[in-house]
Amino acid sequence: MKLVKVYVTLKDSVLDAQGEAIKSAINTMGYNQLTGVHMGKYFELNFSEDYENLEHDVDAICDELLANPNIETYHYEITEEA
Amino acid sequence: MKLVKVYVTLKDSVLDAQGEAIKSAINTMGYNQLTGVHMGKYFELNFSEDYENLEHDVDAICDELLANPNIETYHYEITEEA
Amino acid sequence: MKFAVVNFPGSNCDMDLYYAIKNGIKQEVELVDYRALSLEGFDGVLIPGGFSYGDYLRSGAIAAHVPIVKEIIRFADEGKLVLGICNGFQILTELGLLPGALIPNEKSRFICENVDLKVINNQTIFTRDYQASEIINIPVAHGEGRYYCDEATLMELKQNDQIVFQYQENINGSIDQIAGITNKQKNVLGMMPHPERALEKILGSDDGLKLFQSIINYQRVNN
Amino acid sequence: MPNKSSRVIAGPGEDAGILDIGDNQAVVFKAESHNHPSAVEPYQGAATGVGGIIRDIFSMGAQPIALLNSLKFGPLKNGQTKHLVNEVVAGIGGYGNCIGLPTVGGEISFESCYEHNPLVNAMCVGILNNTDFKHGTASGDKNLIVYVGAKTGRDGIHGATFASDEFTDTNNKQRSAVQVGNPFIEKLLMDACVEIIEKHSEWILGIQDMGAAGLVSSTAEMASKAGSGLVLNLDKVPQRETEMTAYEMMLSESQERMVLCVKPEYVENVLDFFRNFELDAVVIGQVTTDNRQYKIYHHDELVTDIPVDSLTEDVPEYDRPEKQPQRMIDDKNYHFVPEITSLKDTWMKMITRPNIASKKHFYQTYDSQVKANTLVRPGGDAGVVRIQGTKKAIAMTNDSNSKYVYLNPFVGGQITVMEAARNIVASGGLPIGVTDCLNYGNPENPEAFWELDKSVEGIATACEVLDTPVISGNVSLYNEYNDVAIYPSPMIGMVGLIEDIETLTTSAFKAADDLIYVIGQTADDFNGSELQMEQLGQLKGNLRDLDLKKEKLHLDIVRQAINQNLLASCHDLSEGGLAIALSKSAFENDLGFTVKTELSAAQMFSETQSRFLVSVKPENQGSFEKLVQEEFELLGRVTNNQQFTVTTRDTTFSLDEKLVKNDWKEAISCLMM
Ligand SMILES: Nc1ncnc2c1ncn2[C@@H]1O[C@H](COP(=O)(O)OP(=O)(O)O)[C@@H](O)[C@H]1O
Repeated sequence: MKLVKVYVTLKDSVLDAQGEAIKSAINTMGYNQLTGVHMGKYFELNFSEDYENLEHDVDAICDELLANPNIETYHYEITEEA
Repeated sequence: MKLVKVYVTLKDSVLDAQGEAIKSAINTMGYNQLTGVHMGKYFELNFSEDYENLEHDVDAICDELLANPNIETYHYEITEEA
Repeated sequence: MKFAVVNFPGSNCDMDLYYAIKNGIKQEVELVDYRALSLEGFDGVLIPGGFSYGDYLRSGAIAAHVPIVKEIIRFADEGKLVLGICNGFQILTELGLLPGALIPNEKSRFICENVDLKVINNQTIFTRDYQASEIINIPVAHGEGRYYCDEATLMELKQNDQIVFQYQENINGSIDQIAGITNKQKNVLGMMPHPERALEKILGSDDGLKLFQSIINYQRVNN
Repeated sequence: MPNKSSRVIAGPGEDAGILDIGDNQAVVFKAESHNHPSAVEPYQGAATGVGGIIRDIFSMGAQPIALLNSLKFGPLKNGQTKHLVNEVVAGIGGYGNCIGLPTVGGEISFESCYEHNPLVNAMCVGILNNTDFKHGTASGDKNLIVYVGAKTGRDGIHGATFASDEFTDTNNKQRSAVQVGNPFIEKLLMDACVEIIEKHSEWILGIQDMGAAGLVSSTAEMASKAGSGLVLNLDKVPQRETEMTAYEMMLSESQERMVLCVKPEYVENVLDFFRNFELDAVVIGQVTTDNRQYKIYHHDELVTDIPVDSLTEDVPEYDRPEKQPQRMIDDKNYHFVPEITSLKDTWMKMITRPNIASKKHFYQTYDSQVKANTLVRPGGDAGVVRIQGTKKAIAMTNDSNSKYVYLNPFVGGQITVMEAARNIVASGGLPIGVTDCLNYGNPENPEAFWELDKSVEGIATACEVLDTPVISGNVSLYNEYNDVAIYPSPMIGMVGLIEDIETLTTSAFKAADDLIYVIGQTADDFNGSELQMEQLGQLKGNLRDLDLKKEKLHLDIVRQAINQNLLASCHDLSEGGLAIALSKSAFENDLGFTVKTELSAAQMFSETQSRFLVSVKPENQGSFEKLVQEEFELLGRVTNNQQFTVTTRDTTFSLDEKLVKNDWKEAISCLMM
């Protein structure tokens, strides 16, 4: 069994409205060393087994569904399920 | 400069409706080895410098803001900024 | 009575609630800025619907960190009346003044509809003018309205009669069809449906009127 | 197009048009297309379309009160289209719900020609309480230019030219220019702008949205209107990204930004005012009057120095060749003859056609009630929003039927306007003005240009008859994919005034025994109909000329009947004709009807224009029939047995209301699964 951890983040040039709002909230709470916040999505995908095309499939799933290629990029790690 | 990566996920007891929906979408796309999807949030926090209480502060920020303890758990990694 | 409607950046039902008090039940009402430090002189605090801070991160999460909230907590702790509607309910759970959490609707879609609610507890200061088990029609408009709490909390809610409204049809996947709850002391009510949008027949329903009337009638009897 | 009436305070050329509605109030509205951005990035494209049209309204000093939208997609057959639809609808809802404006009406339709070229048109309506306010100009030496709102990033560089680029397989990968909306910031910006204009209009000389082509367009336009020059310092512009070039900053289409022209003595007040809303507000330049030059400094260097007017007035004008489409010549005398073997089966099929089935699956994701002023929500003919503190209400609608325009651009253009008018009138409103989105293919193609030309002429003649000036609008060309154009698709946004909300009327039957009438004659009008699409699977033939006099007469009759309180319900007849109108009127209150007519089974689906379906309380029969004279047919009665019982010239049948309604309600949800 495989666990794939996918991280989807906004491209650098794209406005991160949520990150900005969170950053100013954290600064208001008094944590002034914080200089930036980026918010993204995190997915855990469980696969029943390893197979040859796993990586290829994960790419396809990310491209087509989990990430919006217009505004987001992604990366992932394939791990053994605990 | 420090980069803190925070992962927030739903507690197991909370039904992850979005994860379920994504799972069935992926299965519909034909990837049948996929057995589960969990959706969470991913944050990158930039700090201007390392300081003694950094870890303590990150805990506080997660507890008070980034995660809702009623439904979510979190973990994080503190890394050197690239 | 004199009410405060607390205005957070991104609240958008603040004026609806303001007019509900001013024209609907003809009481004194003031908008209070989220940066204000005092709720002195008010008899009740109303937290309106909307998208405070864009609902970014989680609905109500960022609003729970602005200056006025300390005062709202004090106000609630003193047993005074606090009502949170929609985003207001979300803020109250984020503040811990009400148990549980409001998470994305089961179908992950925003839903705007007039729905039937059942009045489960008509013994609160907010619901005295309703009949027990009365079915009322009130609009909902939310994307994150699925009420969630753990089993132990649900037991407690039931034992203490804290469940005030239930959906007749479970539109968003809420646990136990919960649409509105109070705290243990019953002075804080949070609900997803919008009674302030149901004060006139011409808008589709006036079933929300009794909620506001309950509050002033209670005050009248108890003063 | 006609742009004058006694109500017009501002017409085309401004961010939005303004119409007087009495009591020192005015209604302000405009529609805009966001077709290409939505094709490329559906959620953000649709969302920023809504954001942009809202800014056009509040930059006029008006308080936005409602939103509408008109959407066209390919058939709901493949996952790609469904995804597109879901994302566009989510983007519209996401922005409108968050900013807190009710979406009260609109339309969604599906035809093959939109598969790669979806149309996303959005409209915003606002109320102006300060009718004296002068907007959009930058005048007076030393007056200051103030930037307010979101920071500038590299969003949408080249967006304005990109928007009108023809789509082909090869450049559909062009994906760098995506703008992302932030409705939260826009909410703050909207509240601040409305308040500053209502309470402190003496502080400011002009205010303008930074729309397409960004800072350059907006500031140059303001200076040009005032006949002045301008000096800007780009180093002062709030920036989200580092190392932006002057060029990028000037052309950035970052959303949620405004420019103001402010009197120097009030500049601190203005900056403080916006900062109190937690918005960035900075002085970025000033007005000059010594010469009419547009000068920009960046890193202490003069990077631009050109005449202001060279940026705004030198719009190239084209005189293009045009030619009547060949299909119109070929099919001139073709008449589609439907075949109905079972009226009952056809009825059930028609009710589930995506263009006819309930759109609630989509519009229930829009908050239609926020602000607690919505009297008629989506699902009726026009959306209706009351004006607080008065007896008045505004009725509004978005309409287009591109199938008709495709078959006959001139008549189709007229029909589009009249269909909008019927929706307004059926709600109890008087049509007072129009905005449009003109969505077409490549105008360099002579046939496409002919379609554009003739349909605009049709729109103009219809507006003339109604005395509804076209006070704003927008054009979207090059809607083609691999050289296949969309149908010519003008969208009409119409606004009507309801003087007294007591006269508000809705399309739903109210009570059993009420009499059902159709106003207007029914003929064999099947070309361009939904029945033709159902049975023939394609559009073909010509349209009959529209009798504008008759149309106007029927509109006037219905208005009078409503004003005399004679109608229990009123619904315009559109796609699917009488059968569909009867069904929809019955659904809301779960009533039935018994109807007997000399029409043929097929004519139940004829789409003859200028017709209304009304119901009348029995005691009003005499007064009603006297008023309408011979322009009606009595069809039957409303019943409470939840049966649709219909006898035509050639057939009779009965259907269970619950069954029909269920299919109508569920059809779209089923297709979207
Ligand atoms: N995209 C939309 N946004 C808001 N309301 C919509 C939308 N699409 C349809 N509606 C609502 O549904 C109603 C019915 O639409 P439609 O099925 O086209 O019927 P009709 O031909 O009777 O206008 C519209 O008048 C409008 O109120």
